[in-house]
Amino acid sequence: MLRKRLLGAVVVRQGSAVQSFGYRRWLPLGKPECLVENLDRWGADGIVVLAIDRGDQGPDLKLIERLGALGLSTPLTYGGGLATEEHARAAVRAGAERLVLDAVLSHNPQAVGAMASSVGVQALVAALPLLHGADGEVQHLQHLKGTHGALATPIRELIAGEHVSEVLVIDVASEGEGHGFNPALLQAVEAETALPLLAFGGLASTEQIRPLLSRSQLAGVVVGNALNYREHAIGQLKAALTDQPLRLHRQRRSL
Amino acid sequence: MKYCHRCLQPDTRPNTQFRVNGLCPACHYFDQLQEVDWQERYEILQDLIAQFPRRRGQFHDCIIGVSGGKDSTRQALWVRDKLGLNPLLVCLTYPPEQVSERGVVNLSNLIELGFDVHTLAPAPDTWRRLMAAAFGRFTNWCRSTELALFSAVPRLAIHYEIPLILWGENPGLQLGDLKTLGRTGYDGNNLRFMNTLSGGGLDWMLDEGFLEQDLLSYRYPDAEEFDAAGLQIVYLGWFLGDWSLVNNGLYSCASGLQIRDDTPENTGDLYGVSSLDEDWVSLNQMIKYYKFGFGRATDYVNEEIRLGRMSREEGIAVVEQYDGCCGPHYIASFCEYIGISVEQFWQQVHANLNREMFDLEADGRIQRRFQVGVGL
Amino acid sequence: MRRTVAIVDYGVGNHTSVLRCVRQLGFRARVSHSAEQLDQADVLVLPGVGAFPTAMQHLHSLDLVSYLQRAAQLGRPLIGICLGMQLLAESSTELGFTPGLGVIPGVVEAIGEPHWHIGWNGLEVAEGRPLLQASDGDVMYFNHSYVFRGPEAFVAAHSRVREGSEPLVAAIQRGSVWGLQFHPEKSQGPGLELLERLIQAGGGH
Amino acid sequence: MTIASVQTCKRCLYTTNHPLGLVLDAEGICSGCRVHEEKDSLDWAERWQRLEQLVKPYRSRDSRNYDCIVPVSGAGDSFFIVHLVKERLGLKPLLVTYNRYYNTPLGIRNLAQLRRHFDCDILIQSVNPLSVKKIIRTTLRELGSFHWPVLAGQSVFPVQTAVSHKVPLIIWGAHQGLEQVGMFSHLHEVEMTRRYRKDHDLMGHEADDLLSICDSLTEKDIWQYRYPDEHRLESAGVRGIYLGNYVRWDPIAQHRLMTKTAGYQSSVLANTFDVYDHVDDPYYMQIHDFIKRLKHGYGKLTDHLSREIRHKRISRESAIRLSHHRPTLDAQILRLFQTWIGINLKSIGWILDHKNGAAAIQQALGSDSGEGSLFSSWNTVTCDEPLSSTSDIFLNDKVKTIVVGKGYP
Repeated sequence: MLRKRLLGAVVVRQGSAVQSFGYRRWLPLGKPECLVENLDRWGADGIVVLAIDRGDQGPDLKLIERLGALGLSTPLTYGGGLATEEHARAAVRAGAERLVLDAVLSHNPQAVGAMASSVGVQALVAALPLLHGADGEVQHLQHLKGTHGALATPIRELIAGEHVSEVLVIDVASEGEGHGFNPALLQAVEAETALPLLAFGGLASTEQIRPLLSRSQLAGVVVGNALNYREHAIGQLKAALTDQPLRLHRQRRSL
Repeated sequence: MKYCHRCLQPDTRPNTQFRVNGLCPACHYFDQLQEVDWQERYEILQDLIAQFPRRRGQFHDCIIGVSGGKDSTRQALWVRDKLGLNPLLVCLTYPPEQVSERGVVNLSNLIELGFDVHTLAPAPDTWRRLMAAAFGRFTNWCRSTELALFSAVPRLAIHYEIPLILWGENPGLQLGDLKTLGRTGYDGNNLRFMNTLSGGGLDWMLDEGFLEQDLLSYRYPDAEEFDAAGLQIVYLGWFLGDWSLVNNGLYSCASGLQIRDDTPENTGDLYGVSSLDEDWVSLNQMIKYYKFGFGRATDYVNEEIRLGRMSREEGIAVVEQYDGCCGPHYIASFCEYIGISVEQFWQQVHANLNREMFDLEADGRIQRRFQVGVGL
Repeated sequence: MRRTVAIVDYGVGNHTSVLRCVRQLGFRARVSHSAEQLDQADVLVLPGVGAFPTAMQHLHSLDLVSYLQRAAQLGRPLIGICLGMQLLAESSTELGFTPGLGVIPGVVEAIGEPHWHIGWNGLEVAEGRPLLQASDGDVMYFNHSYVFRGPEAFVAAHSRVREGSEPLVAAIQRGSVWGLQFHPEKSQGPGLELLERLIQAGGGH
Repeated sequence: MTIASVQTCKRCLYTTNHPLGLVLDAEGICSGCRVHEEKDSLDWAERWQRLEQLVKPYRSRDSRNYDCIVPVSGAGDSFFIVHLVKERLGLKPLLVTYNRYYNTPLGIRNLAQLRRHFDCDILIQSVNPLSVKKIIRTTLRELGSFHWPVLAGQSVFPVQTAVSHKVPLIIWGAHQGLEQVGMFSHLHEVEMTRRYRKDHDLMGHEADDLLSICDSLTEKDIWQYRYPDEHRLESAGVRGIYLGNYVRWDPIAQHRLMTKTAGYQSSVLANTFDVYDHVDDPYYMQIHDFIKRLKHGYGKLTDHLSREIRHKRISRESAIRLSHHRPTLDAQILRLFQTWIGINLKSIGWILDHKNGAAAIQQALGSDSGEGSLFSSWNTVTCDEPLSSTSDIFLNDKVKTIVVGKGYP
């Protein structure tokens, strides 16, 4: 049986790992390599590195290479600045297993197909930063433009047609605050696609994570800031979620 | 009171028993040593050590309890450089008020010789109050501190999972508890059954109102903990043919050991090479003398007589001169430390004076009634 | 003598993680596509990322197809990982029909429902696969939407998306040739242990 | 990597080049200053109660063990930490100290006083100096730092002791990432992590990262600096908490209190006005910090000034003036270090410069800039009471520093 995943997020800004609060406020954390290596040692089910200030600079290949050189034994997903097929190929060659696509979904949706033929659809994850509008409507935030509105048709087609393999649903309003993830956002995406979903934003405690895991379409949760406050934060969360279909970490035993 | 026919050991040492030929156990043991095949013993030790391989991730082979003094410096170097082991040295050290400057310099020297050293120092005020209580109860301030000294090494051995403990000479012999004599001359495991250490060791302190959690540094591991950790205490003295007070001093001084400046008139320490890390030992040796009729000079002299470096007659003169010596400045500083007056100190010592061996004059002077080397 | 592992480099994807992993396990490792270098290795590892047709195209252009086929015939230990496992099959229908290396009988097809097998899943090891037995029940990392289908005789382990759902082939074996659908190098402790055993046994049995 | 131009906080003296990382907000105020603002808005009485609740389950139930581990030295915040732990929380601590070998007589004296005043057991680790010197040769060459063993030892020996002694709670003072650059809010209640240690304390290099086939440094030299095995750490439930999350942390005020009530002693130091931090280490301000300032243009002085600006004891303008102080080196201390490590100064300078592609350090070490501390001016530019030395034994021994000492009287 496929296990639900507890993934660790590392948000990178100006080359350094930061705690991020609602994409507006940041606190410095350190070297992304150190955070990533740590999540690997802790036995996260996956590591998601999001370089949030790449804009049109393309992916941070140097960063991915440094992370790749760590010899991780945990799947590494990278997001940030991925706009073209060439970017995707270079990022995978540098060491990312999977790629998170964000701005390109809106700006250049046809590039997604070219990326898929190059690195495989299974490597592509669509990121949807969502807001819960005042009128109850779920809105899609476009960072580069700084605007938000309804989910555009090309994006809806991409996820409905499964031109990516998973959707990372981001609760923008809750991001970094640790007050929990708004399940209405998942509901809205579930109505659009049958793809497995990942939830990111506002998750800090097992009480917040448990109800999400019971949703059948949810493949995993992504935790960011809250992993930096305690030793073995992943293990501690998992230890309190033994009632859930999670994988338990085990270190290598020697032959 | 009888003296050994060869040396100047009286039979007043607690738990001693002279041989029928009139020799003390130490002289008897010395005679036996002349027949020992030291190469064989060295091989026994190597076989023994081979039974204690390192745990994974651990680079220490054994623990040696050290003070930084003559015995520990010699042992540490021999174990590392001759046996080729990597020992962890464990030092239970005195509080700032008691430890001597010389003691810390010697410990520094040991560290700078290239050893890993873990130093454990019990809480100073608790230490002081325990010492005062021990002096009040037993007229022996060491009663609390020696518990800490003996406990530190096995306790850390358990914590660090290093089961092999190398010790110098058999303290069971010193402490005179026959129960501590092991299966062989080198086995020190019976220490765990010694009543003054494990089990009831802390009882009198608890009686005095100390809390158990304040006595963690004094608690000897109980037999179950000791066995669960598979500890093995080995006395190195049994393997070293020239083990002696003076010889250890010679080895260690050549490796940087600093010895006493004060004279034997003040310390009773003939060559100034023992118990270097503190100075109130002189006062305890003096009290021992008043209780049993022999002091630290006797220990030195006995060794020298056995080794043929001194005649019995020369020895008698030395013992008469120095046994029981203790400079008044040590007594004063001790009294100040434990918070009593010098008068109170002497009152207590006088009350514990062995009246068969000594007369207490009206002016407070203590007169020896026995003749050194002859007896009463 | 430490075993030497050659990671077959056919110009697709990143080999650092497999390389680091093999070295971390204490083996000698190199990355190469030259026959001379590959010849010197005790064990060949065929990794894989991306789509089947592109991968085959690269193997052809580097003259590695016949090399790998011959290596398999000679009984040299060969371990295919993820897409590298699928390449061992006779063909795939990913993005159209493409012939594979044909080293192990079977074809690669879309999984069906659900479309994706992404994440961590337990292994059900088949009878008579002693090298894999210790990994029975271990949880490994998968990421694929195409799957191997072929004779049971070559299937070494299965996984199921849901309790009681149709089994998906997770590992195949024919002699000293092994295919692992999951990523042992990305599966932390259990994955590394399995890879260590396979390399140590030199493909073996 | 995105290279952003270096910016300075509008309130303190930190720049975005700070080695711990620093973020400026839209108003140009840095993350450190923002987090510092919490010190005046949080309900500290309530936070203290949280701490009391937090430590409750760690009290030894059978009195057969210590309640917690407290890492201490002969300087820093040790006195105040032990005061809080022992006298205010009523816990029974085991103090632990990593012997850095660069010990001043004053540091030894303060540590002795700490033990006596608070009546605590202490465990001191001395790693054999032969290995320590080997490690320094490697880190000097590879990282441009001779301070690595100190940083590594003092951050790991308490953790090893927690595991070996089965005392899972370690109590630290303030979290430097929080205090300096606002890495965390006090409300995050950040705890000790191996990640932070490696990332910041160890400059990204753990013990095993120092080993290389090409170097003569071996496992036997570095193993005592290894973090405990994950499994042992997790099963022992080891947890390191920071008092700064529960107490309004103000080092100057705390040191003044401890000087008054517990006999802590201070000393005028080179290159900073602070008379409390680093009085136990002859080389910290004189060599380590000196090199840091030449390399990064940043050092303890910037830390101290920024801290005091935030505590409103000095104006930003005065602080900027003081920050122009040119760091000085004491020739005697340099000779001491050179003798201990066995590398001459010219060689040390060349190694460091080669690492940095400059000739600044070689030159600076060569020019005996003598003594001099211009921080008499501190007392005239602040709105605060003067800072002064209460001891003159910082380095009274003219020939060598102390490995272990008596420290009393």
